[in-house]
Amino acid sequence: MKDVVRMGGILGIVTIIAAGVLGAVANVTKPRIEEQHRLALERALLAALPTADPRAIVPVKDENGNILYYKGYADPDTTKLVGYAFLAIGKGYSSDIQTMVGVDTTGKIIGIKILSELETPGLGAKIEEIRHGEKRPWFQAQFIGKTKKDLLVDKDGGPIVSVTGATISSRAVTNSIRKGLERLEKLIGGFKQPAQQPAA
Amino acid sequence: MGLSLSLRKTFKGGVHPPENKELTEHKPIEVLPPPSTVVIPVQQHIGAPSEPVVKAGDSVKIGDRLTEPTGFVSVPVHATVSGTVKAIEARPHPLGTEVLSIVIEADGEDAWSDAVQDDPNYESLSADEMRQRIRDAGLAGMGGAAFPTHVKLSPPPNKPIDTFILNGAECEPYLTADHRLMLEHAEEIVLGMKLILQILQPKQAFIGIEDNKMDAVEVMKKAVKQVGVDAKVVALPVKYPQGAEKQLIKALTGREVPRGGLPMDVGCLVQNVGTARAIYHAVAKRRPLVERVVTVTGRGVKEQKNLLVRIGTPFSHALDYCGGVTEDAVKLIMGGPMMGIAQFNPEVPVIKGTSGILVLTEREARLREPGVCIRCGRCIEACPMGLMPTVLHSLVNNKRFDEAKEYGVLDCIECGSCAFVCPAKLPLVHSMKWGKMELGRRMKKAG
Amino acid sequence: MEQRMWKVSASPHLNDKESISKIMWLVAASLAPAGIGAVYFFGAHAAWVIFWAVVAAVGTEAAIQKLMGKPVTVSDGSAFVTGLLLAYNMPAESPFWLPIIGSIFAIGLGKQIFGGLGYNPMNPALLGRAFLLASWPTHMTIFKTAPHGGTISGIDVETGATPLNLLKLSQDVLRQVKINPAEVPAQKVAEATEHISKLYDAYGNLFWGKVGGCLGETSVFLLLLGAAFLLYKRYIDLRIPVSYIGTVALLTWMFGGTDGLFTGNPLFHVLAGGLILGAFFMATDMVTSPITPKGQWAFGIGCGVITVVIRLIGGYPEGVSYSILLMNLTVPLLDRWAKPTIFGGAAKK
Amino acid sequence: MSVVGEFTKGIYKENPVFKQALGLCPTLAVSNSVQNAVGMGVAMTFVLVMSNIIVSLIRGFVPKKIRIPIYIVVIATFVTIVDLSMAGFAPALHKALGIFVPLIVVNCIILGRAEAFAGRNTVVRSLMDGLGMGLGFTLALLVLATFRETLGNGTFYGLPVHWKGFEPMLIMILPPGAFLTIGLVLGTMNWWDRRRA
Repeated sequence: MKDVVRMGGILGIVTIIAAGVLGAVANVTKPRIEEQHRLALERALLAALPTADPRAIVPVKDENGNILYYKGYADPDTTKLVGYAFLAIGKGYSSDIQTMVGVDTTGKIIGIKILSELETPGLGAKIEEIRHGEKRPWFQAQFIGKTKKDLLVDKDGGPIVSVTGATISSRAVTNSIRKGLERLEKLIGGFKQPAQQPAA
Repeated sequence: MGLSLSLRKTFKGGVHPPENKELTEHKPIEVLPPPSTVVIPVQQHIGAPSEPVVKAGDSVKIGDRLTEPTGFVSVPVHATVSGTVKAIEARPHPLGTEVLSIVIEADGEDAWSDAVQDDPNYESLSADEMRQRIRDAGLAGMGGAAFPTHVKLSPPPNKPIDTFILNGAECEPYLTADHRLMLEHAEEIVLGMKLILQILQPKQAFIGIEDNKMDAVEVMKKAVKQVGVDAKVVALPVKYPQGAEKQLIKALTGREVPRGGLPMDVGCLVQNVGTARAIYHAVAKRRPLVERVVTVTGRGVKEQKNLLVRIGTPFSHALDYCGGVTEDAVKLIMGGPMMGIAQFNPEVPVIKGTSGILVLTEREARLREPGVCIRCGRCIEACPMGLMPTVLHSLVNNKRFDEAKEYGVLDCIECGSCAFVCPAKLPLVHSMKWGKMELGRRMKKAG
Repeated sequence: MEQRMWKVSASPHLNDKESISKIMWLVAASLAPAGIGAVYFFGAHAAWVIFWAVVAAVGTEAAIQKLMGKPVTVSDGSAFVTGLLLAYNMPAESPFWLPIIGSIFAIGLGKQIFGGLGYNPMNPALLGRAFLLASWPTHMTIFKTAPHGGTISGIDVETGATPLNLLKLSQDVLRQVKINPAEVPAQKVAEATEHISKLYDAYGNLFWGKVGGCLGETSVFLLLLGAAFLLYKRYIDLRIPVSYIGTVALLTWMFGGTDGLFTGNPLFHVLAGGLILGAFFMATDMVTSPITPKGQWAFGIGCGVITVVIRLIGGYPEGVSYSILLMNLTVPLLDRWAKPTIFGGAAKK
Repeated sequence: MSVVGEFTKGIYKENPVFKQALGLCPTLAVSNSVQNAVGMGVAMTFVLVMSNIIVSLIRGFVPKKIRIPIYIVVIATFVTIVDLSMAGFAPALHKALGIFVPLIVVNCIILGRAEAFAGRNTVVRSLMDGLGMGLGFTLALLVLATFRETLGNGTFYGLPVHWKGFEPMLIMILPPGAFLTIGLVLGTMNWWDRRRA
């Protein structure tokens, strides 16, 4: 019995020390980690809304505080709305693929950035492949300028060229973006008609 | 033909080696003049060796008893020429190693012992008296296994024999000794069979002959009618090993001898045609087993013949009589090509179980280096015992004897079908023999 | 009698004329019609793929055996057959290095590393194919060459797909319509329906070989010609092919349709893809299939089940190679399970 | 064995991956690129050295019966430190290594060295052992990753190293490629050792 108490005590002491150390480390790294997350999000938002002022991208939240989408303005005073950004999540082959997508006020995609994916290297992961000599991932670049009706992969009869051997990943990205766009459209009550075709 | 063949009773597995019987099947049995010296091993049967009762210098006549059996499962040997006992010493034996043998120098008179006399009243002898005469004649199965005949004819009372089978299948390729014997001595064979039936009193009797010997089937049918024996002559499809006891019983009666059992476990008893004739000689003429028909054949012999040979005659003597061997002869075998035993020394003597002397040329023997198993499964299809030879082969060669036993290595009848069909030319039978030997040794050790 | 060295060996002293090399070369010969057909259908490029695969297979075997100080046994024909089968499992327009690397892998890591002929647990040619498929999926799954003599109304090559691939895509569309009609454009549905009906009418193309696909798998007729020869020579028997093809037919009939049970097209599934090639020439590979008759039945059924699962549920349109490879691994177990009954039944106590 | 010997043994003679066949799971998982290999190697070495030191320090008063839980607590502490620091200071690497950083906890190399070495040796020796083993692990990862990344992706440390027309051998950066590579490397090493012996 005495033995058990002694051993328990030692174990307790070791655990307490470990907990203390970890607490200290967490204290130091927590702001850094949050900063990293924030930076990643910011980078994604900037990529999604390239025409917006970095300081003027504001989240739109629902009553529970969940972010629904972002509004991007061209000036720090948030008067000139250039577009919206939203996070699209699609079920890929081996992970949830999170994509930050930006559209202009007419619903045309103006920027896209995949935030996280854990697809098969060499196959599904090619949705982030940057071809030699290019700056942006070729798969994602296809989406620029597309509207809702174009968001179908080639296998489903659409214009988006899927990654060879990775239809599932390609489809996941494409469909999640289309659905996100539809949701956004509902939330904001419809996009503006494109300028070239004035409303009837 | 195809339909009738498939409807006929047979056993599972088996192979169709080239028969090569045409070399000798039309050659009548010739009497081989006795050699100047015969070598008679004291053990030519399965069981305890017999003990010499003569000594060097004794003079003997044909049929004089040379040894006394040392137990129930043991038979004596007899002089096969008249002459003088020159030596009693170890001599090469066709089953390998050296065995104590009685060497007799022939005096050329070829005189028979006085004890060899016809007995006109032999049919009234009791079963026991017949068995005694059979034993005194030194009879051991002449099909090859050489099990003492009187033992086989004494089934225990709890294992009644209801079926007797006379084995004239002669499924070994090349060999025609039994075939010729049936053609030329059908009556004596059937008379011998009659005696066996008298001893055993079975309910039914068959004579099984492969249908490549239809002439023998006819002759035997006639002889059966003439002698007045209640036996059915059955022509069996040609398939090796049709003549193996268990396969023959299966083909004729549909019964399967249980694993590790004997034919008497299913009420059957099988005897070779040569043995039947020798039984007739032993009982009716009190004539011991001193000679037998041997097929001297193979393309390595200049003239293939069927010979009546005295026991103890060196192989070389018989071969010389057949014109010697050819230049390209590479293999000398006692018995048939499937189960026979390769000989190193042509001076070994003919023994009671010698059904053939086979000399193969290089082309016939097709000697090839063994390759590796490609798991083609042909051996499994060929095995008449339902074993997996290639599995046993690797188990034995990895010394996993207990597993080999589980996989049935002890059930192997060493018929050679597996090794015959093996495209890799693996020495499968050799492995089986090794496995059986090793397991036997272990069992002995364990007591 | 003169002194002579008699050769002594264990019985039997006769043996069959069959030998490993005879078997292997005749298997190669039985594959010849399909090879000639491939050259006819796909042109000279197919001949080059076959040539490079065979040369690399034989060369690798010889080189490894030489390096390991073992006797060189390429003349037994087994490496030749491996090269041939690998080539038959590749698109006709493969670049020359693809069959070479595939053969090197097949022989080196599929066969010699295990000890050479007789010791490889899996079919080396299929292992080579699996390796290539994992390494260069684009090269292994894109079929650009239209077979000489026509295709299934042009649709299979126009889209660069094999009939099975096309079927899978079209059926995917039809299934998706059922789940979520709004997501699929009507024109797409019409196209899928048309493709399926065209495919199901194309038995003639599938049988004679006028379809896209791996170079050796397209002509059922030519493959059966070779298979008939092997059956006649008794180098293969019907247990594995019958149970394999039968299982595929049954399961695709039951589950292969989009309108519920028993609406599939079993004949299409049997004729399309590599099933005939696989069932007669690769699943029957002696070294890697069971040796026991009962085991062979089970092996064929297992191959069939896995093939259908891959074709209907899995990510690939075709499942023959993987099903055979997977079943290869079960062979020791199957053989242990399927021990034949020993003559005389249970051991006497 | 000399103190230096304690260090060098981990590099080849007692290489944790190739000779002791420990920690194969992370080895197979993260050796698909050189960058991952270096990151994992550094993280592992840090945890190994620190846990070896601590285990060696406290070996005097740790009761035998509860040594394993205590080792685990020690190891887990350092792994969490690494995980948090990496997330804070090297987010890209943290993302790439994914689940394998937290899984260092159950990496048998660390527990194995704590149990087999640090628990019965002095602090200095344990430190050297941890360094050697960590270096050995890193080297093993590097060897595998070099093969896999160059063949499977045509790059080395993310930089393209291939001729024109080279088509990467995808299988090499997929899990089967890891098994193939480690098998071939092990085979070559055994062959080499046998030849020298």
